[in-house]
Amino acid sequence: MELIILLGVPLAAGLLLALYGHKERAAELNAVMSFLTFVAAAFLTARVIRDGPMMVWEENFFIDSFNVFLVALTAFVGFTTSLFSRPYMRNEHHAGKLNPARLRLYHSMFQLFMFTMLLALLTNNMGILWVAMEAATLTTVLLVSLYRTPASLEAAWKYFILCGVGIAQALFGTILLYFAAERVIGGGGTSLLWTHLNDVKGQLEPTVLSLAFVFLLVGYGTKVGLAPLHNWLPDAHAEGPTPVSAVLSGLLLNVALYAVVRAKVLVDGALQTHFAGNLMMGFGLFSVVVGAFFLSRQKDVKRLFGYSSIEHMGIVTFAFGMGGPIANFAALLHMTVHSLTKSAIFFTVGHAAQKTGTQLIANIRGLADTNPAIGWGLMLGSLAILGMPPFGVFASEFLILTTAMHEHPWATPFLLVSLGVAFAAVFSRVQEMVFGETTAKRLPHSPALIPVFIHLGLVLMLGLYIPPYLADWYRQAAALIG
Amino acid sequence: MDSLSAIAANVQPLHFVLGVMVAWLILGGLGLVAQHSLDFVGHGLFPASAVASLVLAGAGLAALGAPSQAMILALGLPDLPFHVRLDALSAFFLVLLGGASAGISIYSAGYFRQGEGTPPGVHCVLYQVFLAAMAAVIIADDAYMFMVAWETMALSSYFLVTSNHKIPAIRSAGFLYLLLAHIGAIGILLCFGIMQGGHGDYTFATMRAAPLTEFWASAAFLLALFGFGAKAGVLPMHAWLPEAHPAAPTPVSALMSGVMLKTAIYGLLRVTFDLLQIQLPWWGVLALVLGLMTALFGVMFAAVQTDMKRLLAYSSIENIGIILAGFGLTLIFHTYNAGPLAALALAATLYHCINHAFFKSLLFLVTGTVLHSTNTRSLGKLGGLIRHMPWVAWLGLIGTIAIAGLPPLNGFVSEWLLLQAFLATPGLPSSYLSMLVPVGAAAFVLAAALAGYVMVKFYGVIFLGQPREEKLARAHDATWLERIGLVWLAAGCVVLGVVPVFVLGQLDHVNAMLTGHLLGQQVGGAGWLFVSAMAPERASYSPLLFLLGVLAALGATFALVRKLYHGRMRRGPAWDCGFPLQTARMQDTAEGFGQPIKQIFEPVFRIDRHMPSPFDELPRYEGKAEDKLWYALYLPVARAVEWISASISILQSGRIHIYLLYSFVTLLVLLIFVR
Amino acid sequence: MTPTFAGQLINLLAALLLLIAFAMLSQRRVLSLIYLFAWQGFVLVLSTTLVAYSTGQHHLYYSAALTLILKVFALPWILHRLIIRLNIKWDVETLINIPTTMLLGIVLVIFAFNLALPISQLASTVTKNTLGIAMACVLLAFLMMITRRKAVPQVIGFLAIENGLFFAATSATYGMPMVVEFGVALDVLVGTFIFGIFFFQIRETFDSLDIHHLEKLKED
Amino acid sequence: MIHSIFTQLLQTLLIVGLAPLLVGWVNQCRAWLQNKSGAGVLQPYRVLHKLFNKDAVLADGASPLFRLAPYVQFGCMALVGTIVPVLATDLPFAAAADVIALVGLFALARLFAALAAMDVGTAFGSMGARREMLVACLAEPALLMVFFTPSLIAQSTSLPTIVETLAHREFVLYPSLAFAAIAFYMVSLAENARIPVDNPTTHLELTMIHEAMILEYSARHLALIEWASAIKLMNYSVIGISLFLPWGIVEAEGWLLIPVALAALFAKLLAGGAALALLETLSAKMRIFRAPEFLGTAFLLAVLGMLIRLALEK
Repeated sequence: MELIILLGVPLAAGLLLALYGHKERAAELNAVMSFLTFVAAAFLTARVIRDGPMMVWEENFFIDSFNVFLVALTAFVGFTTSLFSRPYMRNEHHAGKLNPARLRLYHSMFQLFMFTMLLALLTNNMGILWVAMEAATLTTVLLVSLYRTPASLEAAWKYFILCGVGIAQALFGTILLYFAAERVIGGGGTSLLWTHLNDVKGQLEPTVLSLAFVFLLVGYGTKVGLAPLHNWLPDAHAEGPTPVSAVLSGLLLNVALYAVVRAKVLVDGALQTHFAGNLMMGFGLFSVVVGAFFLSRQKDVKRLFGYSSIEHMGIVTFAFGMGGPIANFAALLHMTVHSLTKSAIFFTVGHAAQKTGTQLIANIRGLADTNPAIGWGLMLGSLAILGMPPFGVFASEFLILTTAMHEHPWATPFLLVSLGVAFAAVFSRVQEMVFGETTAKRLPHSPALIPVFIHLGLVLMLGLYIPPYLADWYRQAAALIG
Repeated sequence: MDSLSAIAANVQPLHFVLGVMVAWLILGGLGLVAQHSLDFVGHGLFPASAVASLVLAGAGLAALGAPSQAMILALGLPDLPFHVRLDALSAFFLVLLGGASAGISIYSAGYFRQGEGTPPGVHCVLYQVFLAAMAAVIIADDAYMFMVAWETMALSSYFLVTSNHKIPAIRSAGFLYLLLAHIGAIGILLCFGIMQGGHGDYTFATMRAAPLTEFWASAAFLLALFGFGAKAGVLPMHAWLPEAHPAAPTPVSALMSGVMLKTAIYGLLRVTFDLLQIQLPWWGVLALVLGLMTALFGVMFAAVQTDMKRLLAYSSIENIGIILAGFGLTLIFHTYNAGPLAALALAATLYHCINHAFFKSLLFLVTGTVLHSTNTRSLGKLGGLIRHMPWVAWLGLIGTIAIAGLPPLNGFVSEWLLLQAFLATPGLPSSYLSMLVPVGAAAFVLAAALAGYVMVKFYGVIFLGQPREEKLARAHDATWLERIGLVWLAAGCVVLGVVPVFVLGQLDHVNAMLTGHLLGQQVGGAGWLFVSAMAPERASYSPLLFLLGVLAALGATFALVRKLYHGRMRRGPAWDCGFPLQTARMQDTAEGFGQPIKQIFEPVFRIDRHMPSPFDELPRYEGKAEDKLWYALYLPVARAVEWISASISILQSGRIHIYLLYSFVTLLVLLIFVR
Repeated sequence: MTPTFAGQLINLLAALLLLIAFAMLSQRRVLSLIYLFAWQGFVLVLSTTLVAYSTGQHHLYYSAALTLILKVFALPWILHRLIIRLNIKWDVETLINIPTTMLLGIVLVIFAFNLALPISQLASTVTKNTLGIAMACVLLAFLMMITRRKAVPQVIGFLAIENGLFFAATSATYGMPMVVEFGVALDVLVGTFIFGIFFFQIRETFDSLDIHHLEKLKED
Repeated sequence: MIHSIFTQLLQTLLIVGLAPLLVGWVNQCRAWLQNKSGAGVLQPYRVLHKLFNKDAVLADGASPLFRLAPYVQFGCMALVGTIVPVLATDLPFAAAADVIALVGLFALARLFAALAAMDVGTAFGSMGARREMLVACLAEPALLMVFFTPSLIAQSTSLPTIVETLAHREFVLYPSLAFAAIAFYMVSLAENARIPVDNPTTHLELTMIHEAMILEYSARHLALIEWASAIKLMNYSVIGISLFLPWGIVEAEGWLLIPVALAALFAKLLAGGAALALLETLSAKMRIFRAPEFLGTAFLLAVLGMLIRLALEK
């Protein structure tokens, strides 16, 4: 039941807004719809917490503790983002950057994007998962190119081509998976169902699975933004509207990584080696290093945080690669707090950019003076994302680093250097943006910063106190991933 | 204080400690509520916080003797709630924190003015969080809580440092500070990562139990030395210290220099002696050498400073170096199973910690008052203030004598004990050490002597002589609240200096815990009046008799002179060898004081001189002494990062074909890798 | 065992597919590139129906039909219209000259075959050896995307990859589950539309479809 | 007990009282060596008396610290006089301070002298203070290193113990002590503002060190300072004696031996004073920036002595 609402609402909203997205109250409608989705997700979550994993519609949908928390997260961030985007897009409209048609496109695509995200998370079918990911790419491509400026066109084009090709490789991986599966399960619809694959993963053909995993990793890894497949990410984050950057960083990357992890579970089961883990650790570590060093050259604030997303996805991938209860727990926690924090940062950055009329770091100064809320939101958010306690990001990085030190000490020097460089790069810029003499101006529509502080509040809580049910939830998921 | 400790003894001191922390946080919250009412914040919250500090010190005193108590809080990670534990070591540092912060808080009550950077309420909340975080660091009993408290401490102090963020210099100072603090914290984190059991249990209890090979133990120690050294300002991670201390509001500088640096020492002791099961001699040698280098470096740079707060900051580096040297000595003795000597060295180390907490805070607060009444930190614009601000001047004199390590005040006691420990090293089995360590003693003594030079410069240029500017005549003395704080700290210096036997008696609990040996009779052997190293006939020193002796001799002379002769006296212009026209500008300046040191220890500095040419209209000589390490270490690292990121940015060439090629090549490589 | 007649036919078609892939790689004119793409689709349809017939997998008929509509008529038609509307006269420019590209292609084919060999040993289907060819097609199309400088050929390369994948799906595994097939088809269709939109936007923004206009966003 | 208290008082009075005499003796010897008749050994007493009788003139700017300083210096020096074993080793007060504390005591006096010199704020005063502190902060480590050698021998830093070890255990030749002795001699020259580091009788302000500090003082304050420096010289002499030629100092209860000890003390002091005068006559004052090298040499010698002690005399 919840499932119908959960998937139906965004789809319906997408179609509805495709017609009325330019109307005066469209933004509110958008927010309301997102809220409904969030409520449905909450109920679903409650149900799963109450009576464990569930299958729906002849096993086509499978909800376990792993994806349900991502569903809740996605719905939640989607909701807060819709809240944020209401005044933001109005300001953009006011500034003449958007005409009604674009606004319509934006609203409907936003909802469809949410739909694809949720579908990708909820489906039990690796094929549908692929379809949903591809659809997500298509919707976001339109969102990224929303402004139709040369830069945004270029960003969207690169995004489209790179992710399209990547996703195609993922399809090949899926085909190989099916190829291996049907020899065990037999053809027909059921042999791409993850649950079935999971049951028989022991018997799946190792060589095929390892090949399949390579394709899946390269494919979905492109969307996760793992170096050296990351090139689309900073452009797309910098050139799209800020709410889109927020959901890209906060949700899309998570979902793509979710797909990779689902595949890893099967491959580990089939190979009985640490092959997949090693690959992910390698990619993760490389992404951390690359992301960190790119950070220290940024002039555009949204680009800056785009690269920071690459770095953090690298950390999460590395953690999943290490495996084991603690590392997986930490990785899931990091996914959560990263998407919360990063979206909050993008909210503040968006308003800061609007207020100063530029995305260039050099021209954004003294936010703490004119708009303390934005300034301190940005400051605290950045400190949180840099792994400063008592925020949740620190909790996960604490677990990841200590575990790494204990199990893969060779990796820690890279992590130490990268985290140091990242800190220097980001904080030196944020400090200058928040402090000092100001350059900001007034805006017609006052910014919506409640989401920012809700997110940061949650992140703060996760740093000091993780509610028991959430913890169990993480533990089950971690155990599930193995 | 005794009555307090008596009360605290009945209930669990740990409860008091937690209560004080909560109280601090509440006070901070109140400050946030009434942000701009200076009166409420100043005369309400800060004194209350000072009282809380006293309670904390009392609880610490009570807990020193008592057996250790532990608790588990309902916060933290699911599998890892916050563990807190109060044993002798933590108790000692709590006493240090409480004692010093009491004076600083009451001083701050009178210090913070309207319209200086952030509003007083915000100051208040950050200040109280800073205090609470330091207390949390000291009582934390698991790695997670320790790290959270540690970084919170760094963060709150960072915001305090940058409270006047309109000034770019202050911003960059704060950035450098937080950066080094964060990198150091990661080092500590990795150290804990080595020591943890590997199954998600980060309590110190399991770390104590975890057996480590020599290699991993050494790795953990080195990481700890790096991490905690970065916080304490040990060479070569000292660069932030002389920048951040002057930038911060004065009470904050006092708190950072007096107390926060000691939390790093606490962590080092905790990890090395408590958490690690084995210790190796070379660790001690390393710490000793580093410490002595740091001490000499600090004092030499202090000698050439012209900004009074920078001077004190460098002197803090020197004292940290001395403390680290004592730590290394302790480690050496401990690893050679010279228990009693280890206890002696450790006692000296801890003693110097608490001494430094008191006299350095005192001196920083003195500079604070001077700063407020003259609006200048530059020694070149001060002078003769003893006439306009006698309270500050005379209390400052006490601090000066104490930090110069002169009897009968506290600075001398710890240095005396440390020297005794140095003298005992020839007993060591390793012939190299037994010969080299006494030479180290020479370096230590040189540092101490130079400290005397520095302090004469500091005190003389600020308070003595003729005022170098007109406006100094309008300088006003400290407010009554500030006076209370100064008097408290000065009294601390005197008491710590005069009754060392009692202090050492308290320190013995820590000795017993860390080295397993008591000083006991070694120091108290000759009765409460005499403190003695190892044995009374070996060496003994009685500050009280000493003080009485000086006073008696002084009084007797005075009386006799007055009795036998007369007390007639008249005033006249200064003679100065009949030199006719003398202005205040003819006095020796701070640069003048620095010059001989620059000349003698030339190789240490990186001096860029600006020589006047014979044809200059306004010929001026300028010689700036800079930190070689900054150019030899920090800038190269920065350049390296710059270079790497520049060369890595080829990855993002903007050409889609290249991007596709990456993806293609990655795929092929992986496929080959799979085959 | 020697494959059945149908199997041999399918292998023949597979070879044809590979040939077309090479042809596309070497093709200089954009229009004929589109025709080749249509032909590739057509061969795909043939092979699919053949597989469906020889193995009695009925849902493969649907996907064959789908392919026929989509890849033989719809997409080429759309692309053709685009070319006309944007009146693109130019020939395809490559980054690396054609012979080198061909050599690389051959290397890729060998690599793909070797890669597919152990897998095709496992395959129980009549068409087991085609997996290598499918993989080769994918890689060749990929290579084409890398080497072409204009937007349209890149898109065609992208669609060619899709073809290779589809061939792999049908030949190696008798087709994916129907729902997946539909999903994939839908995505391809939408994707092509979006590509179309993009062509116009890029065209009107940079009045050219040359990709080197799209190299502004980078680290300097 | 009575004995110890008696000796304590006796030696204190002796040192405080005879200090000017020693200075007088040194000056007299120097005069003789320079073929002058000299003012007689009692001249310092006359000077002191005259100064005490004068009216004090205080510079306008002078703060209370300025007036306090002379008493502190005098007090410290007198206190040192009660600690060093001169006649007998059982001094009740000696336990209050060991050699390290002695150095501290000297430093305390010096600190006040320097601060007082800066107090009036004249060019020469602050210059003198700076130079004094410079010399001191280089001399102090050397002095402590000197003290360490006998301390290592006696396994103790308290002077009575050292004296007992050196004078009343079986007689041993310590080459390390020779180094220490030379170093000590150089240091005490520097500390007491004698040639070649400083010239107590100079009248050129620019070359002054100690004299420059006390230019502003007059009358009883000046007298106290002069006296204090005299006691300082005395103290250094007796410390040197008790460290390097301790023979004759009484160990325990021995009324009869006190006169012997007295005689020995006088003999040593006369000889030492004469030697000092001779050296001052023969050598010339060096430039201020040669002083660091001079003291560095002393420091080196002291460390060498200690190393020799550690290496050879095990």
